[in-house]
Amino acid sequence: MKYAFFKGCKIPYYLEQYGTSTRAVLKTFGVRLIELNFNCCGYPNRDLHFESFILSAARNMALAEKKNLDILTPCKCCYGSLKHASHFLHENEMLRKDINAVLSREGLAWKGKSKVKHLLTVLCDDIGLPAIYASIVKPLGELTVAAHYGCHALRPSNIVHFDDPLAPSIFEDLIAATGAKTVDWPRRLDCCGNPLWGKNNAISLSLMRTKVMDASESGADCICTACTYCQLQFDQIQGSQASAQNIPGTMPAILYSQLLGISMGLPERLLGIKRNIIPIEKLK
Amino acid sequence: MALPKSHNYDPKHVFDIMVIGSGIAGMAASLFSINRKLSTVQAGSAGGTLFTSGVLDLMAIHPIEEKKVWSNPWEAIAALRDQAPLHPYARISDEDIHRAFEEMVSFLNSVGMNYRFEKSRNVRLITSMGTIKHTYCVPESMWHCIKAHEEKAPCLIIDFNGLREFSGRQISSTLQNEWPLLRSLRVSFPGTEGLNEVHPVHLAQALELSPVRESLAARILPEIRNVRYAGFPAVLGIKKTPAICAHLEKLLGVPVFEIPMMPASVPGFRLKEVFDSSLPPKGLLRLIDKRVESVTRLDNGNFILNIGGPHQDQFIQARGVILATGRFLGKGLMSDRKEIFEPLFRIPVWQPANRVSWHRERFLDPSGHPINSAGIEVDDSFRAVDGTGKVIYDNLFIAGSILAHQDWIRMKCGSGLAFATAYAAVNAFINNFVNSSGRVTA
Amino acid sequence: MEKTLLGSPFLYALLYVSIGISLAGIIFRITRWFVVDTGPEAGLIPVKKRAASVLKGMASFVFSLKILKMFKVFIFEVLLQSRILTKDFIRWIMHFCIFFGFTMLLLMHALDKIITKNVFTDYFPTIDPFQFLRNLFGLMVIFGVGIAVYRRIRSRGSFLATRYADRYALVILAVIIVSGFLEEGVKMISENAFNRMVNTYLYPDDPEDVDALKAFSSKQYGTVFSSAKFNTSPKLLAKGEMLNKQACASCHAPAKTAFISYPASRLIKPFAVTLNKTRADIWLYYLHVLACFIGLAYLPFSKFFHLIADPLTIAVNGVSDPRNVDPSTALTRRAMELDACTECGTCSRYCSVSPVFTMLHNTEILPMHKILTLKRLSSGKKIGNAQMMTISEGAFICTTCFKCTEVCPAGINLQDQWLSSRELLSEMGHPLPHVWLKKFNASEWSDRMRENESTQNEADEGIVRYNNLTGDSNVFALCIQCQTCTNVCSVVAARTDPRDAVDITPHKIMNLLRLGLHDLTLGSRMVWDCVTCYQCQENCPQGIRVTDIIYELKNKAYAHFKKIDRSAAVKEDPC
Amino acid sequence: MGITLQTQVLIIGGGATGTALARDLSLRGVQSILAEKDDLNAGASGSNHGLLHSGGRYVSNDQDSARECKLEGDIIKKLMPQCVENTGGLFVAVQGDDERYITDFPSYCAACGVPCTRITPGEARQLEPNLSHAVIAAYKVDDASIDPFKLSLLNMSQAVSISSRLMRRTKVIGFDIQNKKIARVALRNVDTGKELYIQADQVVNCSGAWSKQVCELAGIEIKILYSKGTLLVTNDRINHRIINRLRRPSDADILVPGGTVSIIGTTSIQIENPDDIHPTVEETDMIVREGAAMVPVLERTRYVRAYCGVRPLFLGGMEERGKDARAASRGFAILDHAREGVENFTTVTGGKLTTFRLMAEKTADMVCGKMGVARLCRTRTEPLPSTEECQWTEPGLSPKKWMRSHNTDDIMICECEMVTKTAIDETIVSLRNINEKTSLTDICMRTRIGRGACQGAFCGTRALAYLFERGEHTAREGLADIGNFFQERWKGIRSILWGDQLIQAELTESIHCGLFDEELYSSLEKITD
Repeated sequence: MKYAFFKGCKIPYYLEQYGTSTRAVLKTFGVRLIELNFNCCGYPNRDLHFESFILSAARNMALAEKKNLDILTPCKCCYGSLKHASHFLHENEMLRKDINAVLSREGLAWKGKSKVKHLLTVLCDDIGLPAIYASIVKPLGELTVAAHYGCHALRPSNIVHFDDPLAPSIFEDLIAATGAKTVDWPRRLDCCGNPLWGKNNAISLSLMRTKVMDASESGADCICTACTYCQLQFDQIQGSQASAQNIPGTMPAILYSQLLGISMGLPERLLGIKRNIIPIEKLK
Repeated sequence: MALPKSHNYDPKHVFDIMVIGSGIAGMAASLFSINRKLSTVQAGSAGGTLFTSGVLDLMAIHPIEEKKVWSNPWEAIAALRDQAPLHPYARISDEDIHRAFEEMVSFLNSVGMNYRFEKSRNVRLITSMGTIKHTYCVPESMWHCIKAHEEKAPCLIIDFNGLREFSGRQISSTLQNEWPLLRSLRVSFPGTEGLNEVHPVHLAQALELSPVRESLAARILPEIRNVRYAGFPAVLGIKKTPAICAHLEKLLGVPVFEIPMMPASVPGFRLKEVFDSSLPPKGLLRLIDKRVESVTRLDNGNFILNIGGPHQDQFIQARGVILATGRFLGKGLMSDRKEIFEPLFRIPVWQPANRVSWHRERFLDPSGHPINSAGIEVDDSFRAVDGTGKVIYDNLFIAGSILAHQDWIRMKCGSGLAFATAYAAVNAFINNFVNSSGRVTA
Repeated sequence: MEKTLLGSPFLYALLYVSIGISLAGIIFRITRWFVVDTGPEAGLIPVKKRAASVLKGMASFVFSLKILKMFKVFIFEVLLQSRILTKDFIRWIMHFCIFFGFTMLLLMHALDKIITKNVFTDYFPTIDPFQFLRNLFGLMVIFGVGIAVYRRIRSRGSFLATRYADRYALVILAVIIVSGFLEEGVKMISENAFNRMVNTYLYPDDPEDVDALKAFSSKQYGTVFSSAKFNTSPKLLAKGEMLNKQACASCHAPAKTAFISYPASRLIKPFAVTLNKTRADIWLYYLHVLACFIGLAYLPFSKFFHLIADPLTIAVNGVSDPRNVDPSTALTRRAMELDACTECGTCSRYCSVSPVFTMLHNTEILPMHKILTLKRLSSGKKIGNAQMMTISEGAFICTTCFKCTEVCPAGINLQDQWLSSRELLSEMGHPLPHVWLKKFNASEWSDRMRENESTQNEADEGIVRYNNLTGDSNVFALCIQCQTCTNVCSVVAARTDPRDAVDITPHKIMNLLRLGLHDLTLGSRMVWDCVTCYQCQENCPQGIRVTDIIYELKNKAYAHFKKIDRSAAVKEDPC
Repeated sequence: MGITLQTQVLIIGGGATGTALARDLSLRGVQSILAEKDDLNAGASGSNHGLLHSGGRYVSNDQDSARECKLEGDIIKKLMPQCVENTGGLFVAVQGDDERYITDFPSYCAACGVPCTRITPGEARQLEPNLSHAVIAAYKVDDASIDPFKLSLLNMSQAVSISSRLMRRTKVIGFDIQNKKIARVALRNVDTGKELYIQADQVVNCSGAWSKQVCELAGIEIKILYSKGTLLVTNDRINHRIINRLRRPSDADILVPGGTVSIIGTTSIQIENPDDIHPTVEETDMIVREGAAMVPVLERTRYVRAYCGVRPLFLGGMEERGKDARAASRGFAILDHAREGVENFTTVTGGKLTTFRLMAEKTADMVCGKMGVARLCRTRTEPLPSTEECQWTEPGLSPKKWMRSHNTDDIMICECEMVTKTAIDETIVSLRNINEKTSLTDICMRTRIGRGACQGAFCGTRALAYLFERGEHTAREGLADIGNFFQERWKGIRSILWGDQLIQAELTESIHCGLFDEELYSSLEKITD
């Protein structure tokens, strides 16, 4: 299997471990990840300027198309953004024309050929649960995990086609493979709050804290994420806040690629567990 | 066998039943058919059950123009059978209706949404309007409300600043003659102090966190003194209602209950939540927010349904279809200035002669509006029939409020009708298409 | 006479003057690194402290193992410029030719008295290999300059802006080298030069000797004689060759090895007589030397300053972690980095948000232009409000993806530049839109829009081109007031401040749209605090695209509001 | 037997004319009581287009009215701007309309001094994108839209503030006539049934469509033609200017933008009895069909309401004109019943909203003449003062104020029209000033609660809860009140229930009957009209 690896903007500087752990995990399943000269997925600019958002996304997809590759992204915001863009481009012919006119200057074109997939979808559908079960060497029996779905991959379902938007199960299925237990927590489909970080921190934090509280009341040891932004929110931001105002009862967050990596017995060096701010006691 | 997932089901799979509609009837039909090991797919909008009050009617009023209230629903149904033989209930036996109810309620209880009813008795439930609603089966969290009302016990109704749809004072004042010991108390919900408006679902979600419950109880406790019950607007949690009630009762030392309020309200969200989260794991494939765009029928009778998703139309093949798309609100029926029509299969709709006779001149006219009895006519196995009584498709079944010759609003038979007809439809499908060995025949 | 020429006190004076200027300039610019404001820390840390912490840093560094790493960095990244090599081969060739060729000329030719002579005792500029190498290095520089000019002509545009500094640098290089070659060429054909040397080195015992040598040298070196009244018999030539061996060959390699100057001399031969008359050899020499002096004197104020700033930057950042920046030295380092930028445009070419630039045409989005702006900011120039808004737009559209930092040939920690400049901008009252929008509430914004109505329509046009959800009543007229959207909105649920709560909710947006009060939605908290989780849209029983509507409102609001001067006061709507 | 009140003038009927008369008189220092059997503007004054005619509509068939309209229109725009939205208007003809009329129109206008300028169909569509492509001719005129409720409320409130008194829900049941004079008038409160008497020097009958009945009480015969007009309200505003069909006045040929909605109408159906009228399905369909010829979107758009009123058309000495209601003059008549032998009794009838002030002025002149009061009219020159509590009928005002004031404890009661509790509070106060109790229907008329898409299903519930919180209601009153409120709303929506609005109605019924069982309490409401 071969994918164009769409890291997104935050991984290189803020969350290297997501990149490395994803590569490591997929490598063991014989997946090749090709890096192209991608640009921003467009999501951050959708607030301000529609066409900029579309062009950014379209250019990425066009790059992948040129190489006849499907796109794999570990970030749910990038996933959602690319999905939205291709939806709008499909829908709106005038938009398609205009965007392709711009792309053609670099000898690119968006035809909608290459698919956009999220890490979880690739693991669950392309690689398949059986293969994953087979790869587990050190099941995480004692760990209870709250799966945090992340909004932009899940909704609106008729555009992102990720899973049942009201009763998704893909994440729990994948976590179960690692041997860890999952909890059903009321807020599992809610927003992590990161989209408002730096814009309205009060709300951003209160969204995060409610989720954290809910997760711990529901008996989880940690939150598991599969999105760059969600992880940043639950780990780095929660961590820094906790240390800044020494709030007790912080809930650690781990990336699914890390969780899976551990249970597959991959070396710490690649998984970068130590880079996570809030440590998970049970994994020590 | 791996359950079909909405993100990777096999498009070539031929389903036994496709349920169209995600209201109470649609959910019931889906439940019954997966309980019977039929491979089932359901399409419908996300908000199907949002507007349900959460209480489950069976049958309370007949004939409506006389406002005759029956304390025993089964007697009401019996009366209905011989006075209104076209009413869907007239095609189903009491046993089946009861089984349908049982099956649904036990499912709800099994997923932690406890309901309560007495076999042959309608209950009188207080509403936020201060009126008495006649119904059959209510959430456990509302049961004490009925008791308290029967006993006319000293009772305190708590309401919240900013919860505009619910006034404890309105209830106690409206009921003052028949229930003098009913008092009301207004407090600020923890964390919403000074907010000019709060929304029921948000309160319900907040109450799922124990610290919130504790600080709320602390605000009420001083007023509890000698009351024997504490009533709340129906906001006591969405997923953990029983636990929340228990916790509050522990904190307050008196039984607590909920009072149903104006939709879209929390009980509706609860049902939605339950169906949304509990049916897919049982094997239901749900295609959310995907209207069925068009239908074609193969020679072998199977339906091919085109599920509208932008630019990736999905095609689902099913041996039978249960149409439970509801009435106008559910888009099962549509109307223009001239007529009422069924948009999907374009099957004939029984309806009043013309728009003039759709509605009566008085909104609250006891005899109800003729348009509410419009709908699809069916035979005894709930297959749609045309004007001459001829079955249109032998594998197209109709369930729920879209059926003709019933006024669920006025008769208070909505949920019962939904369950019973869904139950009958599923069984009819089995009787007609599943042979003794349990294999589905094409 | 050659002596007097070189050693002319006039030239020496010039030389020292230019060296003086150059040194002063360098010192001046380096000291500025400790003074200018390049980040939010500015003002907190006094200049003294800045200097001190830099020294401390250097000291602690010298005595650490990092010194080894530094060595590696110096070889590969500074001398071999591996950072360029990996990104752009042509550019590397160009840069390396100029850099290497010029350095060698400097060492071997310009400083021959000081360096070459002491290394090679038998050094003489006109014998091989020196004559050959000089030509070779010269050629390298010219070649490099050639590529540079070609690149700049070819790839014009926003990624590679050519300004005065670049032209100047190339011109001065070209002048130095070309004048050098010509001077050499002219000398070859110069009769005066011949006579001078004959007078100095030949002790003729036979009057025929001079003629013989003339004959030979005109054949051998192409010297041109005004009065050629000697017959070039083979005998005479042979004699000339012999004499040449005795007197000249020891210091004069055959001219052909000067493989640039020699052909050059052939070219100018036709004008030899005039050139000789006008003593071209001398004024070309002056030109050559003066060009060098100018270059030298102007170095600190020209693009050439990167010769100093870049290696330092590469070295410093090569051994420090870009992720955790030491605030005490940050300001100084940033200042140095600003000087290190050669505006090569690599960063812009790799920029993650360049597509946004393509659409918004705001050059402040591109890293290279942002660095220039930072230079202006740090130099304390006054910048107008409108301009600041453009700058802030660019600064906050950047996604801090780290790409530019990774590719910068000068090793500038651009990431840190961006992060710090954002803080700076926020302090100056130009934070990101979501924040400055909150300066006013919805109805205050609507007042401002009314005053700027003129700008509105064309602002809208761009937005409604592709979809116009907010203008089409069929989109929101379906609303049946059930408030599901609001009930599932976690942002509304998270509101605790009563002031915030006196703001609209999703269903109120639908109603305001239906009531035709768009302008009341645009500046609302709800719209700008939306986390775009799509709960409302997913759950709307009427299938209204609530979140998409909110997105469109944000676009509209931004298009309008960024045109509005936020400092201006306005009249309230007398409703 | 009930109490007896004294006053100089008793005004019967609280429509535009009655309230304007009350104001006019009090400005002349004449004290008056206004008795209204229902509520202000309950009749034709409250159920019309809210159109301030430029006159263009009458230039062809009723020049006097046209001229009056022009003059009065200018006065009102100048003195009562708070009630007027100066939209401007268009007259458009579509294919098939009478070419002659199109070409003659300017000359008609000129004759009546009504300014009008011709524009091309293209320009017209520029101004009004929703106009049909079948438009073949268009003229610009100075029409404006006017808020009749605000108008009457403001007139009345100034009158009350000076010397007048308003008695709502008080019906005249008889005149006690002694030696050619009305000695006293007997009235009854329609809710309580209490009776009372009023002794007045002069009695003025401004009861519009009911003036015939009132006259009959005094044993006087007048000839009134009842013409019923029905109008439809759209869910959102679809035009900027008033759009008239350029043809001789006929059905459904005016589309008036009123704040956040548009109103299309009207019909003209002759009826025998002004009471108990409501829009019919047939009328609705006809209006939609006709209106769509001019503005096609009217075929698809969502309607939230239909309403109708009765135009009293005075036929004094013009029977020969036949019984065609449209042919009858829209001019007004002031009848001094001294002729019929009742000296202190005057009836003012006919007319139209645009000329309401003029009618009041002329009537006041006559009444004052009879009483020997020499003061001159002041309403022609003095601006109409605004008051807080009378502003809430303006669409979109409440949300603007709400968001401007940013007041943390102001609650929004009605979501569709975004009406806040402040509006309700002020209404309650204003009614208390005339010592009356507030009902949802009163609030609906004075604010915009219940006028939006949900037609009361949600806001009615919230408003009721709020009234209980304020202690305005106790016990079963609430249920009775909301029952009446819904019935009041129902009259207006029954005939437009299809498509989206039918969905809304089903939702309403499933909430209030399905969940709240309100129909079982329906006996509580009073059976109005």
